[in-house]
Amino acid sequence: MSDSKLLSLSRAIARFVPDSSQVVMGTSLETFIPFAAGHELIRQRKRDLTLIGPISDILFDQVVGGGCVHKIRAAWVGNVITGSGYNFRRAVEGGTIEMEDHSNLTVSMALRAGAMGVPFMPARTALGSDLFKTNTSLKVISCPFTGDTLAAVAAINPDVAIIHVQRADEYGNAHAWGNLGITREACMASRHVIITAEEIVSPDVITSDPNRVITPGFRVSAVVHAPWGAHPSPVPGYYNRDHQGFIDYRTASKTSETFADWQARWVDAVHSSDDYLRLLGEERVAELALNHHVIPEAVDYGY
Amino acid sequence: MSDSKLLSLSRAIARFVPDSSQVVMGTSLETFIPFAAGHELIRQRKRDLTLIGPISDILFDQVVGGGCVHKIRAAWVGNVITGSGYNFRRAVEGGTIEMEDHSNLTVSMALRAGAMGVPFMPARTALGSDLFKTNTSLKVISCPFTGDTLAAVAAINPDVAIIHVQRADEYGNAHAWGNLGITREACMASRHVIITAEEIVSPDVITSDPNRVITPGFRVSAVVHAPWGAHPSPVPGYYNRDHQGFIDYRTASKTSETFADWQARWVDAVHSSDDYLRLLGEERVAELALNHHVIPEAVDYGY
Amino acid sequence: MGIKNKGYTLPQLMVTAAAREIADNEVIFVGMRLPMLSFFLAKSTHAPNAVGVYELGIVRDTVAPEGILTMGDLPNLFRAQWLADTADAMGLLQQGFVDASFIGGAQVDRFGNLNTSYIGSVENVDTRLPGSGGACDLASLGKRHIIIMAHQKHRFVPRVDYITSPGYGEGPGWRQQMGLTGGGPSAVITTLGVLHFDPDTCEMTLTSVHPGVTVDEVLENTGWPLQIAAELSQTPEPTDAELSMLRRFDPKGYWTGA
Amino acid sequence: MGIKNKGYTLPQLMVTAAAREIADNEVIFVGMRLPMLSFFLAKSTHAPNAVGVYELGIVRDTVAPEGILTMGDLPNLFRAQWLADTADAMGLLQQGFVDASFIGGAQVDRFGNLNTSYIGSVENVDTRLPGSGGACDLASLGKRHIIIMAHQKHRFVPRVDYITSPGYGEGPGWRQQMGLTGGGPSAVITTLGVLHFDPDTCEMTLTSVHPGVTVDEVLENTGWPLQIAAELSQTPEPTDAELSMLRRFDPKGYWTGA
Repeated sequence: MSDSKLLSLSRAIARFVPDSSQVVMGTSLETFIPFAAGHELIRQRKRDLTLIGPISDILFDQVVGGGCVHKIRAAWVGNVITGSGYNFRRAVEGGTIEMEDHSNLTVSMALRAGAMGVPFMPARTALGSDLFKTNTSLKVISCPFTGDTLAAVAAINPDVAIIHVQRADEYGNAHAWGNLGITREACMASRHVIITAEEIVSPDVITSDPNRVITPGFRVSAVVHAPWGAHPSPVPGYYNRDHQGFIDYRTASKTSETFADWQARWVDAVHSSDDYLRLLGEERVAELALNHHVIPEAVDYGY
Repeated sequence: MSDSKLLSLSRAIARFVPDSSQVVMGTSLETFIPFAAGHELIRQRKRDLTLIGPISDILFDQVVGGGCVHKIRAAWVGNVITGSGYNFRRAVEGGTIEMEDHSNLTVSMALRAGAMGVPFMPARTALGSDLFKTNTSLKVISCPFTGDTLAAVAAINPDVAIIHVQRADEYGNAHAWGNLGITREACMASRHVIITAEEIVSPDVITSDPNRVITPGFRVSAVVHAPWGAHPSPVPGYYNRDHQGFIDYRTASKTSETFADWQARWVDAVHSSDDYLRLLGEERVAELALNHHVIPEAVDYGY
Repeated sequence: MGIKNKGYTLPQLMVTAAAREIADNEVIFVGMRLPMLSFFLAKSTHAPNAVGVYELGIVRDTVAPEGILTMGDLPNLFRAQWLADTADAMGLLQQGFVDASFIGGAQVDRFGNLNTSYIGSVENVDTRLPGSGGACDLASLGKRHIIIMAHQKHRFVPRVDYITSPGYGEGPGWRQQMGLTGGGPSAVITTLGVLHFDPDTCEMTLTSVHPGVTVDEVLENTGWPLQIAAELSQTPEPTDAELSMLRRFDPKGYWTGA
Repeated sequence: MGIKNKGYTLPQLMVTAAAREIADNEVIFVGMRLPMLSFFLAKSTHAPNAVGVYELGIVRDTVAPEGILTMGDLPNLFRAQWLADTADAMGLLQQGFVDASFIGGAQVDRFGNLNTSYIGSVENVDTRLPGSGGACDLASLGKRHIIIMAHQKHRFVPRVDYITSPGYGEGPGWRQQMGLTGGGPSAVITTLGVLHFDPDTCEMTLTSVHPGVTVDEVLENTGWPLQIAAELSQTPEPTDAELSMLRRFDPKGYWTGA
């Protein structure tokens, strides 16, 4: 067995996300968003990052607000239940970040191309749209067999994928259950993978169910114990979505000044998941607990 | 909830596999091979089938021996632990079947293209090989972004996928665990999907673990209860591989005459899984049982 | 807007009108916000066998057991039919297995092109909007899609500033010419009425106005000379049964409150 | 063949020689038959941190707990590190994460091209062999691959009848010209000796002969004038420890029996 990859959040981010990295995160769309890791990017004052993802919800807006971002390659940046991401708007309107406009399908195909080790993937989407104007990773091609007009999507191989999961062992083998979005291809396509996990478990727990593993451990660079690391987004089996967190963030991010206050309180003053939970308060944490349970029918992986 | 899709094996094959169908099966390579369904193709004297798959083990050899096959689009046809498939050899050497030579990667990409609704997928494999001579589904192309030389693999959309799994509900929702080979893309790419299952379970069992479902039930045309339906190949959680079955088949298939005897005994005389199990004998069935068990650590899909 | 004191809200009327665009047994690619409620309403009334596909990798043929605000809320994963990858959902869409979907927008034009990306120009951005998400894919690949949006003159423009989600482009034949294999917008549900697309000209055409809304009001809020259907009707009001369903799906009135 | 009564079989010698081609920490794409045993042997001796990738969708960093005959035998799924799709395994390969793999063959030529498809010609087939399986992918995409096969004149031919799995094609520069981004065969383990490829000429070169085998015997069984390394050695014999490991992995001697 190899050496342990267990690191603190700050060490994992310091080591595997240097300035100017291409970072893919928020790969399961509304679920499993790695907010704790995203906040660490802000705390460490990362600069010139390229953020890659499908819809991102408010995570990308926060990292933009933290001044860490040079470019975004994504399909959507905003606040799913309230609309605009205000830091993102200010940054694009002010010309301080570059944008590569994707759709959910093109960003998935870009990462699938990366995951499969090919320089592009074909799709039938976005033809006739202006995505071709603001995304040089898209080109119109003809099918060599049928002559059909297709969109070619150039591969993306991020420097690092940051993925939140339910549980992982210290060697990088991680279980995720729920909707998976573009997580599988993001892990496969990235040079490094940082796993943040609700729980660190023994390898026996992971090998008891190898179909739930999202990417093989040898491709993972760091494993971080990050309970509540996806709050306010939901994690199947652990906690529900905290809608109020998203609604409050909308108000907090309306101006640069109010965002600075938000960042001081919810990011810069937080140094551990205990800090974060204290800030959240017991009552709010309790409200997010699961009240209905479904435990899967057993299966057997024996011989 | 829609109508039940539960059919007997003979009705499912009669209805969804007409002569001249393009059939993908054996999609998990050495595991889950749908032998019971393949034997039904032979019993019903199907003609002019095109068989599609990765390595097929001895299943394709049997269906070729049964006189059902016009063309094969596959990476490998033989007997994994003994070598040649003799019916296949005789048929190709005698010029009675057409061959489209794939690699495991190209057949996966052909079905992934089908599954994604695009007419081709790019790969870096097989360049310089003679697969291009015996497979018109392959062309050399240049990447529109990098100029790299690539293999383009034309999409395959089979008429029907025949997939063996551990358990399914009557609406076509099926759980499979273990290695999955090219099963997911085969189901997604095919017009019809026939599921043969060790057990038919209530929908509640399936929805207790939606990550184990291999394709959504609305894409499935028929569900068949087929206990021991993959014997002599193994099914995780149900039975081990019966090596002797493969070794015996090697001997039995050496000549057309001995194969005819084999077919009479193991296919034509069998009309149910009970018949098949009687033929196998209790002792042999008992030897294939699992003696070591691994039950996965629980997860929760609640809210 | 003329529907005050009628016992329902404007969003409830719009959700109900959108739900009526779904037929039974259809496969629906379910988008966020009002479209999600429309799908739930259709499933619970006239389309019990409709199947919902969600871009984050969910297929389910039942309604979530509790009111939800995003498609990723855990009740929407609970006893789903399939939890998988975004690419799996998109594969169903791109293969042509999706009958209909719903898309919102900030700008729409007479040919149903939608903009949710840039107001102004790309070089000189007045307002940056969130972007496509899956909308461009739905507009490109579904058999048809239904647009839901506010009916205001600055939103209903002769030509959108940026095509995020292609409609009929510049008119008949454009989609085929671009390589889009089918589909296109079929209806627009607005805050003032319902519009459909003329099969010959591909132009948006007013087919019903909401209770209390006049045709002039619609024309004033549309940035081009709008076509009016010969048989113009009034948008049917939500029934009590529909309203009580909607209150179950949106118990706090987050989406459909007054 | 000269190794009778030495306390080991020829397959055991070959498997041991092949195992020595694996270094610790390498990612190995494990093929069927002897290659599987070579991987298990390497993992249990000098390469404990090697990771095995299997084309049917398995990654595991431990040896199966029981002797197996195919990579799909249930003990090889038991407590695997990852059970996934063939495309996932192939993605690792095509991205360049696989260090080495093993391939068998029916015909090989001086540049390491392998034929496992057609003897004779495609138009006029003498013998149809099973085909590529994953072999073409391994030969195309791995950083290097090791060939294991019987050393007979009708198998070691000047030019294979059909290239199933590309070696160095027609010599230096050919792989780059075809678009293959790296890799190529690094060694051939035969029933008579071990051969490596000359980095300049890409030609197969005899580097060791098995105990009791003469160089003349190798030359007689090779269909072209074979290059001989300046420092020709004898293939090291399996140690007792290696043999006892092998008996654990192949308890009935199915692959490595006399």
